[in-house]
Amino acid sequence: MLTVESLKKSYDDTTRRSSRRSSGQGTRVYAVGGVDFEVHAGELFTLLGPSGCGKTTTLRAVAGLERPTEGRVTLGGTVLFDSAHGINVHANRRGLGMVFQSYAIWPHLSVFKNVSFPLEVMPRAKRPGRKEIQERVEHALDVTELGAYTSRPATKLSGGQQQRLALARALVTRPELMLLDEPLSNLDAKLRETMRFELKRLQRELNLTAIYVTHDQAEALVMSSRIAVMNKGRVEQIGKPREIYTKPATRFVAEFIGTSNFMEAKVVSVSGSEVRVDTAQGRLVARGVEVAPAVGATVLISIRPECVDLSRERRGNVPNEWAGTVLTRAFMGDVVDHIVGVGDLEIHNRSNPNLSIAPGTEVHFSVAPDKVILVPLD
Amino acid sequence: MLTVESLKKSYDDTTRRSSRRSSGQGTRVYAVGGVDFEVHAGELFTLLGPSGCGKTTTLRAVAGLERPTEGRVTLGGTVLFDSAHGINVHANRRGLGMVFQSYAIWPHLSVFKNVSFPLEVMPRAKRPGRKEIQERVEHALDVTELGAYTSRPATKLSGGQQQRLALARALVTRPELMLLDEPLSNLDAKLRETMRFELKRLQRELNLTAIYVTHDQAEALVMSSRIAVMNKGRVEQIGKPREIYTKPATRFVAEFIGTSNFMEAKVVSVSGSEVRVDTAQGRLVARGVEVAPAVGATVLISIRPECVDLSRERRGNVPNEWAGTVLTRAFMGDVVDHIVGVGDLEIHNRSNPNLSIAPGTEVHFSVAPDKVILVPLD
Amino acid sequence: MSLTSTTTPTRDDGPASSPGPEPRSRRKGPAHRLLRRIRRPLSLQGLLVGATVIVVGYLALVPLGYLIHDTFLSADGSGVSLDAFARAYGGDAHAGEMMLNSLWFAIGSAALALLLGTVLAYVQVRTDTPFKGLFFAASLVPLIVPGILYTTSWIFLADPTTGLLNSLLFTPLSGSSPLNIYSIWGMIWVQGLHLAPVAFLLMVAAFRAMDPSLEESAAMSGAGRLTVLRRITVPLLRPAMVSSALLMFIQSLESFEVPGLLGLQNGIYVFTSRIYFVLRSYPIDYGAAGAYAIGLLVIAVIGVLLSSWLQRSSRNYQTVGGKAFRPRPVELGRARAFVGAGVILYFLVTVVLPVGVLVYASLLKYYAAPTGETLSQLTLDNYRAVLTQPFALTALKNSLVLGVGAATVVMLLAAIVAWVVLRTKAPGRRILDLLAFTPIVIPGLVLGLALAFVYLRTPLPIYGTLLILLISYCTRYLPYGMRYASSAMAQMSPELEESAAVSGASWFQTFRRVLLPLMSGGILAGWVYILIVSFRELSSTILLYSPGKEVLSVLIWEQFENGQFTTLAALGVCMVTLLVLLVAIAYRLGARFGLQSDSAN
Amino acid sequence: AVTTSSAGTKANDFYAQIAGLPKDQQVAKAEEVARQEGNTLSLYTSMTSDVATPVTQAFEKKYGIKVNVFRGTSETVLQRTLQEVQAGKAGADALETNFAELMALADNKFLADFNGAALDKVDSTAKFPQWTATRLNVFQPAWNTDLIKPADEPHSWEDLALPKYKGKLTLEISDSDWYANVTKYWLDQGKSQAEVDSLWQGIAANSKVAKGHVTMMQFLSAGQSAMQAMNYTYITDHAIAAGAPVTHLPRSRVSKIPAFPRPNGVAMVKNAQRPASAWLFYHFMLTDGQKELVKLKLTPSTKVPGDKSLQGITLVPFDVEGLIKDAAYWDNKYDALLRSAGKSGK
Ligand SMILES: Nc1ncnc2c1ncn2[C@@H]1O[C@H](COP(=O)(O)OP(=O)(O)OP(=O)(O)O)[C@@H](O)[C@H]1O
Ligand SMILES: Nc1ncnc2c1ncn2[C@@H]1O[C@H](COP(=O)(O)OP(=O)(O)OP(=O)(O)O)[C@@H](O)[C@H]1O
Ligand SMILES: [Mg+2]
Ligand SMILES: [Mg+2]
Repeated sequence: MLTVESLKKSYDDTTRRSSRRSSGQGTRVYAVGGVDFEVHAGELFTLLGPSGCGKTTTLRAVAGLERPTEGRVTLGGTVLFDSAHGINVHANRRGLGMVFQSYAIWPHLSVFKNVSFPLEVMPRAKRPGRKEIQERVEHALDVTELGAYTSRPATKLSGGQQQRLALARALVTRPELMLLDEPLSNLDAKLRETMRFELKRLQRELNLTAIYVTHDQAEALVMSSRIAVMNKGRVEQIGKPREIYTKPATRFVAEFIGTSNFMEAKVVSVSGSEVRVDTAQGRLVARGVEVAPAVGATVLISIRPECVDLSRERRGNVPNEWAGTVLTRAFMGDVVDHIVGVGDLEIHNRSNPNLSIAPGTEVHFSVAPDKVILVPLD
Repeated sequence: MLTVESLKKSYDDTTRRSSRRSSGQGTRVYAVGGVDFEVHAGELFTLLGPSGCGKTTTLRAVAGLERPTEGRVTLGGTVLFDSAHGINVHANRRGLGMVFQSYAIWPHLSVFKNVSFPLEVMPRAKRPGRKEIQERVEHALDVTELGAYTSRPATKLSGGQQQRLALARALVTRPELMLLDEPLSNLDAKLRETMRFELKRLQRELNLTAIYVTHDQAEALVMSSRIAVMNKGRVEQIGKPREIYTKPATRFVAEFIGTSNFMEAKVVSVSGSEVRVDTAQGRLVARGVEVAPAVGATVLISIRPECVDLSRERRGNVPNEWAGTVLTRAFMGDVVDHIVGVGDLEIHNRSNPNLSIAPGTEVHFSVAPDKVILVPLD
Repeated sequence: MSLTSTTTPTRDDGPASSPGPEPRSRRKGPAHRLLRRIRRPLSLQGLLVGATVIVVGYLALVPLGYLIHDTFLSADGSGVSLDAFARAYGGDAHAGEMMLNSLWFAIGSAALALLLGTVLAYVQVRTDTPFKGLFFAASLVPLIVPGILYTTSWIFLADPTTGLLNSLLFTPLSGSSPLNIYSIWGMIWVQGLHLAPVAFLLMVAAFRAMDPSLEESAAMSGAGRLTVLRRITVPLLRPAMVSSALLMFIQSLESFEVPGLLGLQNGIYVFTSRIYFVLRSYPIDYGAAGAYAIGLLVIAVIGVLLSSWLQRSSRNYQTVGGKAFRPRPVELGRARAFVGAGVILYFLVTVVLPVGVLVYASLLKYYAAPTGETLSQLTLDNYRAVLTQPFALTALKNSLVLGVGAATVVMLLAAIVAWVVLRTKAPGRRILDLLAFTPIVIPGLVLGLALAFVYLRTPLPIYGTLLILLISYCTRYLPYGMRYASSAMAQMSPELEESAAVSGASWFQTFRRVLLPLMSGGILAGWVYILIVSFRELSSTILLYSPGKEVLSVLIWEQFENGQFTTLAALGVCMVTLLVLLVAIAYRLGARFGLQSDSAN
Repeated sequence: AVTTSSAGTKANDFYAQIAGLPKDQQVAKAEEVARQEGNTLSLYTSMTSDVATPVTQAFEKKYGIKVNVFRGTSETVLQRTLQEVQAGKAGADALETNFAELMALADNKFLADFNGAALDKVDSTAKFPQWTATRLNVFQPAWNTDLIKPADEPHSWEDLALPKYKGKLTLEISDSDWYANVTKYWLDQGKSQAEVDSLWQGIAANSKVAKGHVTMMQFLSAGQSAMQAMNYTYITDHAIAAGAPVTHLPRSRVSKIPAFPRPNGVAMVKNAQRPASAWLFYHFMLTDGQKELVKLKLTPSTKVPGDKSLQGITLVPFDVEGLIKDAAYWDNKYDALLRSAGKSGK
């Protein structure tokens, strides 16, 4: 549905002469430095990446709010932007909905008016009647739990309420493609879950497509059809949540998504999809490796904390079993984290709170061979 | 160190005549409706609550930015505000640091200048020298990973970078008491963890005290010394994280913090701290109940998803074992969630991803009796 | 209204307005509270704000008091009477008609000026239009050219029979001469163009201080450019628009230059023609003059109340929030060429044409339509005459000192008063706002008389010095400064000040380092405006200046009295050059601090 | 520019003293006292700098007295003097301005009597209590020679009402003093009030209204308008000197249109700080000053050899008293007339 091709954006010359297509200048710093992705209809496509990596810039370029330095953006067959042909469809003709990271609530309008605006400015032919507007706005406000504030000035809302207002405004027109820039960042877990649920529901019901920016990885993993992990203005990996999580393509992705225990290791033997490696702390077996490395190569081993199976006693009959000492323990509500020292190495473990081991205790832990992930060393 | 006593704030008449101490007017709506808490030196005290519950208002009242309708705020022996005596110390004399929910970055200053401002406006006697200012600002920027943007105009930062700038500005003076209003909401998990760590470190090193507002419960549970759970302008419970999580004082707290499975039940028998109850779906045993209810009373049972011990086979030898069917499964990275149907009841389970059961499967689950929590029905 | 209520804005009724040292203990007792009450105003903030309020109150009250005294005092000097109103408004069969003409003229010009100024400002700040530099200067020139010269230029251009536009352009093209400057439309056109810079300056500042994401979010909602403008941009800038409309409306009501030169020809009399006569005759009927001024005052007060009502009725115009933004120009895309052409056209019509006429006239011995003969006789004599005027240098220096001085003083006062009005809950702050607006209705001559009256009777060495002119200019331009400052402040979210306060900044530091720079757009605009208009203030100057302390406006007046119209044109050209230069420098310097300006160099 | 009231009484003492002296000793005495006063003079005048500067320079040269000049409109000269004198701080020693303002000051008893020998040469019509005319602004029609053919030149005020001037004439908005004089002149000529009114109606019907004599002259020079019912001859002369195709004299160089000379005069301020210098200036303006005015192509109030400003002009008396008494009456009548300008016949 939406195709973004080699999108680049540099803030260097701030559109002063941007209408002249200046290409390839030496020392430009790109906020977005060549991004390609495709979003399919009905998908919830997530952009994930560290602060400042260019997520907002990408969204804004898709929205038509920022003129990319280079690239091409196509929406369902229509070229929205093409630097090579000087095409640039104005934002209001792209038919998108957007939640701004800064909300961009209109301070002079009431809550209701903020949400009804997109309906009121529709072309006469499509514009719903007054009663329908009323209904749709009220529905959008109910969904975002703002029903009680309908006539309040928008500025007299709390931070989270404002954010929900921004969301309601983007939802009310049910646009084909929605651009959501951290739409839930200021909401508490409960509300976020509700909103997430509503978004998913709407998305499925109306077959909406959305590009979603979030910093919340759990959210990204739960909600997304696919995820693009960005770093420094580039896409590092695009894939289904589980893929991204379990088969990170680069060290960056592995590090960025969730926490992970990293170790460098040397490949000792390879047989089919089973690889044996040597780390400084001991030997590990990995199974289900898709691209087998060469024997003797150095690889990066990544083990997720929740794959570290901690127990007080040595079991013996399991592969990859090591011994260590609990260094710290952190209670996090539904999970508990332990850090286990093995030599100089600190292994991060995440367990069910049932298992709570005091620091200082000697422990054993194992890792299932299919949870030992080999990441290409880049 | 900081004491807040029966703090009330109504936005109704916008302090028009607020210098006249008007008390108890009938129909006023209070954004904060009588809040009491005490923050000890060196504590990280968290305000947690749903959007719009009055967290920001409370912080602003402590900061001296909002004139409370009623109440008293004392900081280390000094009365900062007292409606009864018309005392109201101006914000700039309270010696606090604050991160605003909306950042409140000065758009006319560079990144460096934004952070150096609080140092530069110190009274001459205390003001550090130019070189020290330079150092301290750079340090604060390094801590917040903004070192690369020192001389940029603050307007040219991404959303997350602006938020970190707000944090750096609050940190740079190392104030006795810091008020942090969702300071990390726009940061990715990795950065948030780093910032959290830095905050904790600074807090310990300098023995800072902080009031922290967050919507991220995991964050609240990990970081806080104590948590106050707010709802509709009132504090529902104050306690250590584990206390709040495992011994919620009210249904609201139980529902708000983490997810929980709730069931109404009738008390069948009480023996010591062991209570047997009957629910619509079957009998449950609870152990370690502190305040025993009367036999025959109706109570609310709360069971955390991670306390639901799921297995494919019936074990038989464990208490509180029920049977059900997996309805849905959601992968969330380091955990996996199942929803298990028992009659009309949906039991939410959270497990290690090792255990992943396809929807439709018949399963058995049990709950350890000390994980069955009785919440007073209010 | 009492002064005491306005001098204590710092009582602790708003969080931002409670300064001062605080007791560390909680001792009780009224004595203690009293002590605090006293000590608080003694803080720097208290002193500064208190002093400002007193100064502003004083500046406004002196002429107002003088005026009111003369208006309501009965003829025999005893008791109060309303005779003056009867004399002023009654007894003339044409009063109603004149009033209508005046209103029509004022509304028309204010509307035209507002429209032009806003569109120009929008194009200047918010689009990537070409020729921005040119544009900026162009937008200000009509303000800089003295009204009489600007009007005369237009007469030469659009006189129905001999106007150059008619005779050189339209008659050859269409065989008719459609332009008639001597009509209400001509008056509105000239006055509107002449005033447009007032709106332009104000709106440029307002547009700069506007988070573009507010407009972007509207575009994302599917609103077209015009809809965004109409539904979002314009309503958000309402404080600035209402302010400038108010200023221009009242200024048009008062002015007699354009109606005098253009209206009388066709028998279009406005109300000011009566004020004109009242102030020319002897003995001046102060009562009648005052009655007129009070009539204007009523309109002005209604205007101010309306504008503060518009801003108060639970509406919010804060376009600079806590999340930093950068003014981002809209890409015009294909429209860029058209807008560029429009810019050039506007430049041609409002600047090149009239200033061209002026330059042309300044090179002649007497004005005559351009022919081969006149063109061959161009001379620089007029410039020589201007530059060799005996007092030219002194006058220039004095005008500069006064202009810069008045602009600076007024903007500082206005910024502080705007703060009191908008950011505190001080009792009487609305009255203060009104008070600061009253000088706009006081005729210059009356202001001069009031000041002369007061300072002839005070022992301070003020009468006969430049200082009295400074006081007069500060009084006259206070209303303008106030509108510029308060509409700039209305756009600032208080959070930005709050974050400074929490950072430990005292009120003064917050004011100087956060508020002023954030408002710098509006402050600078007001500063430039005052600088420009103070160069041509004559009506109070000519009464109050002293020998040896001439200013430029006196020189201009003399040239005029001498009948040296072409020399006057030369002087006008010099002034335009000088002021354009000054303004350019001011903006260069202004860009160093304050909100980042866009790419308008 | 500030004096004390003791200076005021001193001034009056001096005025009394010098008035009592024989006329031939007055100048010497004044010069002597002026030296004591510091040889300076404060002059408030409505002469513009191109007039005031040469005149005061000549004065400075002659008596070695430095002159500080305040130049303003005649109204501001009046208002400023009034304000200062009322506050007991006379800033001006001498005044040179329009008759109406001087009359107002004289009425308020703010001026001092002058009885010097210089008055001897002055025509009685130019002498007034406490002030004396120094120069005259002469009222004449003016027209553009390109637009008004010699055959169409006006020869009397009455001519202005001729239909051939329809749409060609301009009236100035503040010329009620001219209106008053012409009206009285016509009545004195024996015309009935009705005749006079109908003449004015005719003039008004021919006319457009404008503001400012200088601006009008500019438009006249430019051919923007064809004729002005009245302008001051010195303004026309200025334009002629610049080469503009305008005139106030017919081709015959002799105008039969009665010219009303509106006087500007000189006066001494009663409580002046430097009365002797003021006296000398008064004296000077009626003697050598008159020659300076001639050099400047202005019309002096006395007969000065070489004065060509009145060539071809027939002066008739200007009604000072009537205008002072009935200013408001004439203003209103003239205003009413202007309202009908350009209207009838449409
Ligand atoms: N200026 C205001 N005028 C009127 N009501 C307000 C104003 N600001 C906040 N409120 C209301 O007061 C209540 C508490 O607001 P507050 O900002 O303290 O919430 P919060 O707990 O910080 O919420 P969030 O997590 O969404 O930021 C909310 O219901 C809000 O709508
Ligand atoms: N207006 C601007 N001018 C110059 N640089 C900018 C501007 N806006 C953003 N940048 C820079 O471009 C990069 C990408 O910014 P962007 O806003 O796209 O980040 P982001 O991924 O949305 O980050 P965040 O999660 O913090 O919001 C950042 O390094 C930022 O500093
Ligand atoms: Mg972003
Ligand atoms: Mg909040």
